[in-house]
Amino acid sequence: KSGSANEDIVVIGVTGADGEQWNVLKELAKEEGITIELKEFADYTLPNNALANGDIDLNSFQHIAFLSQFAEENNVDIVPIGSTVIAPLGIYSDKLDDISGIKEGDKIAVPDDPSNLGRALRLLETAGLIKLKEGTGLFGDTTSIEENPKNLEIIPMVAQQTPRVLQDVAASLINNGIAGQAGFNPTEDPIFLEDGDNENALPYVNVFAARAEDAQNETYLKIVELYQSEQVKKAIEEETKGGSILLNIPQDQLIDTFEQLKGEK
Amino acid sequence: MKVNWETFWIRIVEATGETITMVLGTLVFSSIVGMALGILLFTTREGNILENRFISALLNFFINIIRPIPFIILLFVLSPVTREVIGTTIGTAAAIFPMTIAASFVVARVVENNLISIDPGVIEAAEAMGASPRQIIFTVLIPEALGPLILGLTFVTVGLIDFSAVAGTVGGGGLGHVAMTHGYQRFDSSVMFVTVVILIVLVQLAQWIGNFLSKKVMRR
Amino acid sequence: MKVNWETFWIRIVEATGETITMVLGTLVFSSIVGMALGILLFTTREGNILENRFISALLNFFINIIRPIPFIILLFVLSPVTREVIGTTIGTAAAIFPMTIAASFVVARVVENNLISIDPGVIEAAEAMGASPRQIIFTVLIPEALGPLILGLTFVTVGLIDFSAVAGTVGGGGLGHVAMTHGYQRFDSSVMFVTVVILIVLVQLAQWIGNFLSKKVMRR
Amino acid sequence: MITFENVTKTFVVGNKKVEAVKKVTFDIEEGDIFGIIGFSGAGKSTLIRLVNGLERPTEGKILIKKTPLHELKPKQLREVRRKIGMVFQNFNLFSSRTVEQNVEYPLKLSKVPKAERNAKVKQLLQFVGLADKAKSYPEQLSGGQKQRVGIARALATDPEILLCDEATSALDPNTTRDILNLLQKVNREMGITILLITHEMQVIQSICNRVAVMETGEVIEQGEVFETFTNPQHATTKEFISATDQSLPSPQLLDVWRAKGGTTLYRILFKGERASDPILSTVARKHQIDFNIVYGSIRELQQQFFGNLVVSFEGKHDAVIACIQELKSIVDIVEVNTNES
Amino acid sequence: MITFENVTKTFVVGNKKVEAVKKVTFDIEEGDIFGIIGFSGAGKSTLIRLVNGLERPTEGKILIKKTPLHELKPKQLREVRRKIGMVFQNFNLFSSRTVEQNVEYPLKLSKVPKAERNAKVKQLLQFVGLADKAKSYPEQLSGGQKQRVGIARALATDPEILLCDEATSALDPNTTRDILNLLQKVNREMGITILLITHEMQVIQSICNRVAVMETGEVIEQGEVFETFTNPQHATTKEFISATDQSLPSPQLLDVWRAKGGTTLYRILFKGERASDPILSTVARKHQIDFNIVYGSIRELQQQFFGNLVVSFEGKHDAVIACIQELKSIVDIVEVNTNES
Ligand SMILES: Nc1ncnc2c1ncn2[C@@H]1O[C@H](COP(=O)(O)OP(=O)(O)OP(=O)(O)O)[C@@H](O)[C@H]1O
Ligand SMILES: Nc1ncnc2c1ncn2[C@@H]1O[C@H](COP(=O)(O)OP(=O)(O)OP(=O)(O)O)[C@@H](O)[C@H]1O
Ligand SMILES: [Mg+2]
Ligand SMILES: [Mg+2]
Repeated sequence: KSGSANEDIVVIGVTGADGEQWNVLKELAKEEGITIELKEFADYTLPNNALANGDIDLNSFQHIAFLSQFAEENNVDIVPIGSTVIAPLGIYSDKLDDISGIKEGDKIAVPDDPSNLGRALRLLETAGLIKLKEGTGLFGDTTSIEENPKNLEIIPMVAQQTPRVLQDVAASLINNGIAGQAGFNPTEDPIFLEDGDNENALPYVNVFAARAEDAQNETYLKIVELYQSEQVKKAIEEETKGGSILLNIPQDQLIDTFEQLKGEK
Repeated sequence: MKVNWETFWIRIVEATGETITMVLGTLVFSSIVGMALGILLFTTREGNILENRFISALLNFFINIIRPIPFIILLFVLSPVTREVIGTTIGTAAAIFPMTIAASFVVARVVENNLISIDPGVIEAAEAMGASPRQIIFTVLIPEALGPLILGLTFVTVGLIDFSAVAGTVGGGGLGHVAMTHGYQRFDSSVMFVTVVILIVLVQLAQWIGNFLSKKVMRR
Repeated sequence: MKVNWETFWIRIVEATGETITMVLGTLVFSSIVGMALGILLFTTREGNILENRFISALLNFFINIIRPIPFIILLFVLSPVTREVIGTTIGTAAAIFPMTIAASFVVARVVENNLISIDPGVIEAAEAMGASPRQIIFTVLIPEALGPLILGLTFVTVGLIDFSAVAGTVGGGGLGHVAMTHGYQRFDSSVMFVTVVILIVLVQLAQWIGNFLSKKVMRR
Repeated sequence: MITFENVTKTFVVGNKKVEAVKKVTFDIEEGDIFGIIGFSGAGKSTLIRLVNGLERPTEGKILIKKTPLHELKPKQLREVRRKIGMVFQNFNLFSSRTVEQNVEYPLKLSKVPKAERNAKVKQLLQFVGLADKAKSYPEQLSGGQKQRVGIARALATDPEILLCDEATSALDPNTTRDILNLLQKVNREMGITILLITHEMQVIQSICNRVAVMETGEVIEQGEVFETFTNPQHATTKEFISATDQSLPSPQLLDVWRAKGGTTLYRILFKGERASDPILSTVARKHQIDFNIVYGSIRELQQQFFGNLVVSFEGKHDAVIACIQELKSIVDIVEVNTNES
Repeated sequence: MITFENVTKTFVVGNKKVEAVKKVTFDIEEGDIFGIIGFSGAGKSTLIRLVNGLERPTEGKILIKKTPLHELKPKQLREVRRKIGMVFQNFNLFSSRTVEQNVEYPLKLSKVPKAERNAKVKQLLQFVGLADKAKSYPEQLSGGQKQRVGIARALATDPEILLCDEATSALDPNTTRDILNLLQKVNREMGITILLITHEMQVIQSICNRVAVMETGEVIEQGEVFETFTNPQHATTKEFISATDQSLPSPQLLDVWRAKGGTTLYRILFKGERASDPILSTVARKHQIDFNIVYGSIRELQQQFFGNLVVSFEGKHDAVIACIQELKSIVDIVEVNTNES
């Protein structure tokens, strides 16, 4: 029932972790005569494969960095067609008020999915806690650490687990979207926050992705447009308590960043 | 942020249906395949009716190759085959295929384990009457071990209900998946609670049926 | 994005150690708890030595409450208890606790399933000699079912190796976790391959030991 | 020692009821070797299993040393059971234990020290002729060997009561004789009360002092063995006795007898003191006739003689009539109908 | 029909070897009822299990209708087995099947139509006296009932060869007699060859035409039943025969005899035609002495008479001596040593 030829029904692969905004979007699309069907995944690889294979029409769960890497590694022709949100990564703690309070040998929980792990290590580097090896790309892992002066124990785990283990660690790196869902105040609670407006943050902008041949599909672009509506924005803000910020970045810029990242290792 | 129960209960009903579909589908297929494998495992054992060192070693090896592979990796590895067989790699039907593969090996071990306890004397009696291996399998091994086998399959079914949560990851949906994504990942304990309660009810039901049938068969 | 094998092999060695620790730790504790529960399940059945409808129904219900809960949710639900018992909820030791809880119930069923096949005559013989329920359990039930029990525990062990992958995602580490994060999620088939091969070797080893011991005990 | 008071045991099979034991009342005295005999399915095994509580009576009660079984607490019941040895009809050996470990098992339950256990096991295995099978497992034994392990195991703890359910059914006559002698010995020397089930009248005949005959759940006859054998009341009892003694030749043989022109046959019953008097020969000689023993036997029963002989008389017709007349006044003598036996 | 050629079967228990069957050579002819007797553990069950290939010989070969078993393909072996019925020593009933389903099982294997199966099962159950237990499961049966189901099952397909491993050991004499009569009937009417194991000489005596005696794996004696009974060569055979006939009174009884002042006892063996002649009485009368039959029996064996009697003579010393002298020339007569028996 899915497929690019079908104008009326659009199957979008999402992660169930995303919330209300999709219901709002569905309603909006209906008014435009578009039926959105959601396919929920709990995994980051399958939705791209499913898209490439035509099992779904669009997906929306990843940032440009991840998408570029996937496209590169798996040699599939998937491109970003519209931006959604960005959720800065924050360092949270229930013991410390300041990042400087981190001591020798402390435990730090970080997300274990490749893009967020690389990003988390970057943030720790920015915070001056560790130093990464020369040439570590967007997807570093714990073996990319060059210097760890405080001998921090960096423990990767499922992204949603990091807020849950705060009691057992000195600090957790939590994606603001998740933090909002977990009941934190993403604007005030982090003791250290990624700079969302920075040019460096562009790779971490989440996108709608489509097969390359569908890049200009009007129905799909309509959905991208609808996503930028006030109602959706409100739903996202409510869901993540402002942790995720809706961004409207032109498709050209997305593609540029995407192509550029594809070249990186 | 939390789900809106006014509309979400539909999703729960759907998910319950998906779970039941996945579990029953997988149960049916994996029982057949697993039974066959388990019987082969047992009958090719040393001193048994189809004694065959080679097949026995091969099966043992093969079964233990599949079982330890994390399910999601297995799913990934199998995806070309799944697409070939089912036509797609997402959705409930597509989840049943890899689940069946994985569950078959579990069933195989459970079946083997239960057949081992059959009194060798009755197998011998059937042999003495000129029963062929095929006849021994269907008229002796399965009926004689039926009670424990039903309990074993019930055990697997309960495991499958748990398992279906992982399979949900591939778009199969199901209660486990809802519990994970809408509950765990979105920090919504109401969803977690409701889905888990439904899961528990399903499992109790499955166990009750299993116990009932096995008791009937075993007369104790 | 691919790993650098020059340094990564250390992580693999570590992960292997973590997996073995988790599996063995869980195996030891869950065997003890599961054995006790399984024996209780069996002995409180109708017509059995400790026949007790109430305990039997309660146990059956309780065991089937825990099993269907997706492990990651169980982990979450148990986390306050884990913190109380282990002191933390992350790391290999902390993974063993919820794994033990989950695995115990699996072991309990496996044990029950194997005890059911014991010839009631020998239990009766022990009763006639004035053996107490405790004596019957330790001198009849366990020894008489030992062969199949060992195979059953082997089955659980193999399952645990797979299981440890899930436990790894919450900070337990282990090969499964490495396979998932560094292999699967990063499209690095070399990591997937290496970790899966090690997992398979571990499983074959466990199965080999299990088969060997059970064959020795059963003399067939 | 063991008292059955109006005991009934009913099994339910589907929606049918099987009354395995029906209103049974009797006593077994201390020191008895009490035999129970009956056709297959008569309820013997069920009856014996009631004694140590493996089956609970549907009605009535069982007293052991005056204590009603059903009033015992589990712990007390175990105490009682430790003093009751049992040989099972289908052996029920522990398949996970070797022969010696099987025999050792009840001693372990009673916490007998290791050295003593070893000695006892060795002695018992020696006795039942399985010393060389000590390390074998049950599935490596022949049927009779399994049965002997069961016997050794039941005797291990020197019980006060011994229940034997067809303890010699799988054994050859030599081994049977040895086992029966042993039972008699433990009964005499240690005062062990024995309750044994058998379908062989010879077994009862050779060691029991009292016997009960069961039929379809009921005890149809019971009493002293000698009394019962020599003066059976019930048809079934007679059948059992005659089956042992094969008191009549087969119809085929009688045909042969007649074909060869043999004369009328008479069956003479002897019992007690009578058997040892030369009655037959004295009377025959007196009447100047010969007699030919065609069939029958004189046996020993409770250390008395007992038997029946089928004889033909040869001599003048009148003399034979007179001889038979005289014999009738001394012993039981009946004509054998050679047309139908 | 069945030929054993130098067959040896060795079991390995730990590091010990058990030679269950040792270099056995013999033939069973078509139509035989061939009995195997021997002490417990002699190797009887192992021997019979070699016939249908449940055990494979370590050495030597077994031929059935001239075809060596070991050369048969699995499918051919199954064909052969379908024509061989077997009653197991420990029954081996299918616990998942009712009594009637157990008996029906081999008929199903042979694809007999349902109606025919039902009729056959009904008839067999009727015969073994279990018509009312048709719907019962094995665990609801008594020992003897189980054995009867095993017999019915083995007979269901009207096999050409019937192997019976102690098929009547758990049965009462009446049922045993019925079963033995049935075996004899199927043997006569349908020409079924029967190989039966027993530890009861009576069983052999009543239906077998040939017998083999086993001891520690070897066949120590074999031949026609009448020959073997009347002229046993081997000590073990003699023991079996005497055990059946209890040819001597027990020492206790002899003590009683002596205490009462009984005179010397003589044991006289009769066989064949001899048994039906009034030898004893004729000779005694001639010498004017009386005799007293103290013990012993005259039985039927293969439709001939056969027996031994223990007698005492009473009369003048010289006459007794003369009488014994004369008897010696006609029958076997030996003095019974009353000091040790
Ligand atoms: N599977 C086996 N493994 C080892 N030894 C065995 C096995 N089966 C039989 N034996 C041994 O072989 C010998 C012969 O056994 P078999 O069962 O043939 O005796 P049997 O003559 O049938 O005795 P019974 O009258 O007691 O049934 C015995 O000593 C027995 O212990
Ligand atoms: N558990 C049971 N369930 C149903 N019926 C039973 C059960 N046990 C015994 N019976 C029935 O009760 C009757 C008596 O059985 P029992 O075993 O006491 O006979 P038995 O005298 O020992 O016979 P045998 O000499 O054949 O061993 C039989 O008809 C039998 O079928
Ligand atoms: Mg019985
Ligand atoms: Mg035998």
